[in-house]
Amino acid sequence: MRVGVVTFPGSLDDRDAARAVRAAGADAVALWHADPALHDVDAVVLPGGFSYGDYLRAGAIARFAPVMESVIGAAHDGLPVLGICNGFQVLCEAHLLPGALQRNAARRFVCTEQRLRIENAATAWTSEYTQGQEIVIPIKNMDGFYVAAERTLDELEAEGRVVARYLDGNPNGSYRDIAGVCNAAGNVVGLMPHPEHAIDELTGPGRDGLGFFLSRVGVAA
Amino acid sequence: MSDSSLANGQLMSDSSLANGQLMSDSVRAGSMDTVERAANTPDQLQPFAELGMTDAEYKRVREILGRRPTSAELAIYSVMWSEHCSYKSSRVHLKQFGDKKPDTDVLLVGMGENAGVVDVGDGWAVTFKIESHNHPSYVEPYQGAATGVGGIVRDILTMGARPVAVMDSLRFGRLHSPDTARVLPGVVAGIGGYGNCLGLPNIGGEVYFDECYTGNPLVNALCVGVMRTDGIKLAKADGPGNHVVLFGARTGGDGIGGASVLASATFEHEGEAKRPSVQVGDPFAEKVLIECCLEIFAADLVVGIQDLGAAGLSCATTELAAAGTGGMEIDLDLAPLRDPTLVPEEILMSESQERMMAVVAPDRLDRFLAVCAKWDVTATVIGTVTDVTPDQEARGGRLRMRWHGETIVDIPPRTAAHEGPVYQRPIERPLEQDALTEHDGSTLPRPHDSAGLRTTLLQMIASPNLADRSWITDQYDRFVLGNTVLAQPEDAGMIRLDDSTNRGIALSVDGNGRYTALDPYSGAQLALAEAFRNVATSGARPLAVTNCLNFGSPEDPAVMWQFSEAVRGLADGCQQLGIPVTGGNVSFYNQTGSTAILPTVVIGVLGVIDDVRRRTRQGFRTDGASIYLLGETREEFGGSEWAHVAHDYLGGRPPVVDLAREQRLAELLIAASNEEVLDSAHDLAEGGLAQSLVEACLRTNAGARITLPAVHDPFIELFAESTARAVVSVPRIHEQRFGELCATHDVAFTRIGEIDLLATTLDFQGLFTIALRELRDAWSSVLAHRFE
Amino acid sequence: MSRVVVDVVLKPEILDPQGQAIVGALGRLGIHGVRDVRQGKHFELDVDDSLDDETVTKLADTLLANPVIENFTIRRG
Amino acid sequence: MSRVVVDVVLKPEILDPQGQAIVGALGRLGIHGVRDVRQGKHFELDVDDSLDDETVTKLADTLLANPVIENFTIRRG
Ligand SMILES: Nc1ncnc2c1ncn2[C@@H]1O[C@H](COP(=O)(O)OP(=O)(O)O)[C@@H](O)[C@H]1O
Ligand SMILES: [Mg+2]
Repeated sequence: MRVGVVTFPGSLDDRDAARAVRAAGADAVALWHADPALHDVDAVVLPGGFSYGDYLRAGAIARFAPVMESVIGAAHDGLPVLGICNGFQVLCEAHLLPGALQRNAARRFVCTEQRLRIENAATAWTSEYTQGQEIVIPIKNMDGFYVAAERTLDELEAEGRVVARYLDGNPNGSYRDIAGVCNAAGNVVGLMPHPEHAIDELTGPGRDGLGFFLSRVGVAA
Repeated sequence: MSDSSLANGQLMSDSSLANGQLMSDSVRAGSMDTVERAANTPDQLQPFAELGMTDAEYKRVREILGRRPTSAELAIYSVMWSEHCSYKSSRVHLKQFGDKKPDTDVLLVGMGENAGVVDVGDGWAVTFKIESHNHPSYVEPYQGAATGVGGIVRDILTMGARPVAVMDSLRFGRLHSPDTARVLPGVVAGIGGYGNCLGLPNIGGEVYFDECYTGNPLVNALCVGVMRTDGIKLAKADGPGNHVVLFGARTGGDGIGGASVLASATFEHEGEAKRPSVQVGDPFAEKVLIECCLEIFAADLVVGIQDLGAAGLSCATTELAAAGTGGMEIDLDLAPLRDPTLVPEEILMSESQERMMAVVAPDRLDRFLAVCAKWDVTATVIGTVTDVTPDQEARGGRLRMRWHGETIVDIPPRTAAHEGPVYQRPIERPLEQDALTEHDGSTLPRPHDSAGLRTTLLQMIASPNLADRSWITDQYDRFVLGNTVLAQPEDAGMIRLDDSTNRGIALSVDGNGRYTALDPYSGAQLALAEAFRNVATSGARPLAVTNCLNFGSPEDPAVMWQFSEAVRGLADGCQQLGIPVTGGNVSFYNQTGSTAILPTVVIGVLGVIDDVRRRTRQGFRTDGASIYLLGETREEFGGSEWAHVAHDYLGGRPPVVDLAREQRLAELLIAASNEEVLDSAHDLAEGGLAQSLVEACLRTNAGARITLPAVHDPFIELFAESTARAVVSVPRIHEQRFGELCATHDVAFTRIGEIDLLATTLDFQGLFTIALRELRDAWSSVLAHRFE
Repeated sequence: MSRVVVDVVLKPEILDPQGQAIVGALGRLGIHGVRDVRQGKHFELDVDDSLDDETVTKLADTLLANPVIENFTIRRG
Repeated sequence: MSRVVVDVVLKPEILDPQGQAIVGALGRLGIHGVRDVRQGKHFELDVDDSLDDETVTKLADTLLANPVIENFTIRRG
């Protein structure tokens, strides 16, 4: 199992995402923003960070990177893609996922350990979890306020495309406490919190995040 | 939106453009001050005083050059000989750090380079440094603090290291003053905005509130970086024929207040050109600059490298040349500009952020430029390293700069970089000092019954200096890079260096301006002792020290007395503890009118731990574990938080420093971590035992039953600030071994209670009980209420 | 060379916490009479005269604004 | 009720990383002919007709813009 991790200029959690991929037993393959080649990966992670500084809108410029053309095409063909934080923002900007991520309601960066409920354990990235499972993983973002038109939100709910929801307080104001969503096929998942920072007791709140990466490895096995 | 409003807006934005229109190049070039012209016009008046130079300093420049300086040369000398760059008032004192340097083989690079480098074992080297950005953070809190982080990160990068974490030490006026409401949120957002965007975890710091910082906040930022011991880079321009490359952001007119004096004096400005008073940071540019530099280092493509900080190009060129062959030629026309109207003086003094200068051998240049291109970093060869004759060597080397084909700078760079003025400023212990220390506040009313103690405890934990910091620290990313083992609110921050060996480092920054005001000598040692203790509490062995000395005006003999005493105290303390000072920063002129801030010595201590998995954490975790107080408590309330909170009083003597005890306590904490006999450990500092117990409970939401020692009355036991103390919890099975360790290390230990994970209270038996929820409500909402 | 100004505002149905925060602060400042504030972005572009409207619109629509949540207006000077 | 628009832009001499990032992206988007971009803020205020210019200016100067680094323009609609 080869999982690509994209580095844009300004990506920050790319090394950590690669470490999590390896911790799950897969090979991490570095993908470079300017190189459209996907190097035969079986899945792609768009990591956290501030691509291009995120000055305009988070993810707005990264969306146009050469590698994204390939990612977008492959995602439409079913390639599993996980966007974490900035990656989620990029996926929304690229219209692979509905809605958008805005400045946090409190207008401050927020970094905390966040409780979540997995609302859909059937996506390409959540199959290791059980439906309704509660997990704690870090969240850290400036623009994590998930917004979409009411109609879109209703659709997402009806189709079970809300992948994870915040519990014990909403850290960024997201509509309907949404922490993550997926596309209709379930292969593209965007998640605001950072599962790659919860893969051991030493450097994170625990191992609750590993499931996202194991979900891919499980499929291959 | 209506059309009429559009037209209006159009008009106005156009006029604001006109604002920025500057005078044309040709006007300026026509009156360019060349070396030739300077030689022919010895009597031309120069605005050296406006640039902060004294008559004597100006005269010395003329002697060195054997003529008057050109205005570009004057620009260089004025910034290089400024207090900030030359340390002219502090140098004679700072020398002690070298003179009293303890015997140690951990120092790979000592003071004087951009940052000191410490050997932490397994082939790893660590570099760390703290630096102030106080005044800019007052003028524009967000950008001031942000560029403070940016600057210190570049210092660390320059050593060849990958920056791996930042910390911030902050001081503001009273929590409820309007000034604090303006400054604090911006400073915190700026530190977070820049550090988060660089992907550097923030692993600790401190925040204090005191009247004296109103109008003069302190923003001290620390960065730590890691490299292999063979990867250290130095700021020197060696190898005649090598290229001098400027890379990173373009040069704009940032931070050149001084230069405009020069420009207008020399060039008969029509209107004062608009130059920014505030530097704006671009963390994205710095992030790519970091990655670009690390790739350059990995491929071994530079001979020497220097960041551009204060004094920008003036500093980078003179220092690189001074440390190298001594010879350099620069063509200033080649420097990429953001603002094409800049004149040479301005280019030389510009403090534009996110720039670096490298010395690159000709056969590596293409690869160097290719790496820069990969990261979209602008890189330009602007000069060459040259050879010097023995004669030039004797005079301090030869740095020449050209502009529009004319020579505008021809100076011996060492005279600017290394041979600045040195002052022995007058020192005088102020008379008021006696009055300040005389009354220790022992007559201040104290709570004398249980209800009073309970109320005092709640009041203390909800006071600005002791309340929960998470409203601030939650704005900082502590997880990024995936190696943060400990971060706020733990006693020290801890970073794993290597996933395969689990070797790591720990850091703490501490300082207490009140203690230092009461006694600068021991105040500095108290700061050192606290940082040292915090590092040891985490289980790491303290290795080295960095410091940031924030004081009033060096021209005030009373301030100079505080300064000299503090430096002496710190140097003596480091000698006794056996940990060398590797570098630091002095910030003078922190005052509003003639009132100086409390002398604020901020100390950073770096420690090493061979296996981060055995780190000791702050919170109570194991049910039934015994809680011990280590060390001895005395009736010490001089400069205490209690006197401040309850009576707004400052007076008396600070707690007694006993570095031998600190050392024994540290050895005990390290040994106990090594043998993994501790459940938790938390040092005692401001607020005393009460504060540490509350924090240890709230960290993990664990209850505890405490029986206070009966040596003193409960008030003293709870709130005294005696040093060399810590609270630890020890699982029952390890108690015997723990006792042996205490005996071996000769540290007093008193069992004061046990953890009760099911209890929802902190119970001081026979005195009072407080629900954890009540503690949390009091402690955790203070900053959030103020700033939301 | 000419000036193009693009203003980007959130669609009315999208919550604007920044605008709300300003409304909240007004009371504290003692300023009354402001009913609502919406915060958007303002771009000033210096463009070659030859840059056509279509390109400017594409630029605004794909890069400067996110049409999922934002509207924009263009003014040429 | 009337509409007041306040545009806040960085002073021309102040570095604008946001605008620079956009300029950098344009090439990749295949859009040429944009020389420079400056990014600012755009506020739309709904105010009582009675709100005078002085108050609006105070509001812009203290709350909407940071006069240390920004200029602003006010338009009443
Ligand atoms: N400005 C800050 N930035 C980051 N961490 C901070 C800051 N201020 C305080 N902290 C963290 O909050 C905790 C409590 O601070 P403090 O009471 O000063 O600790 P101590 O007394 O142990 O030095 C520590 O972990 C410290 O590192
Ligand atoms: Mg402290």
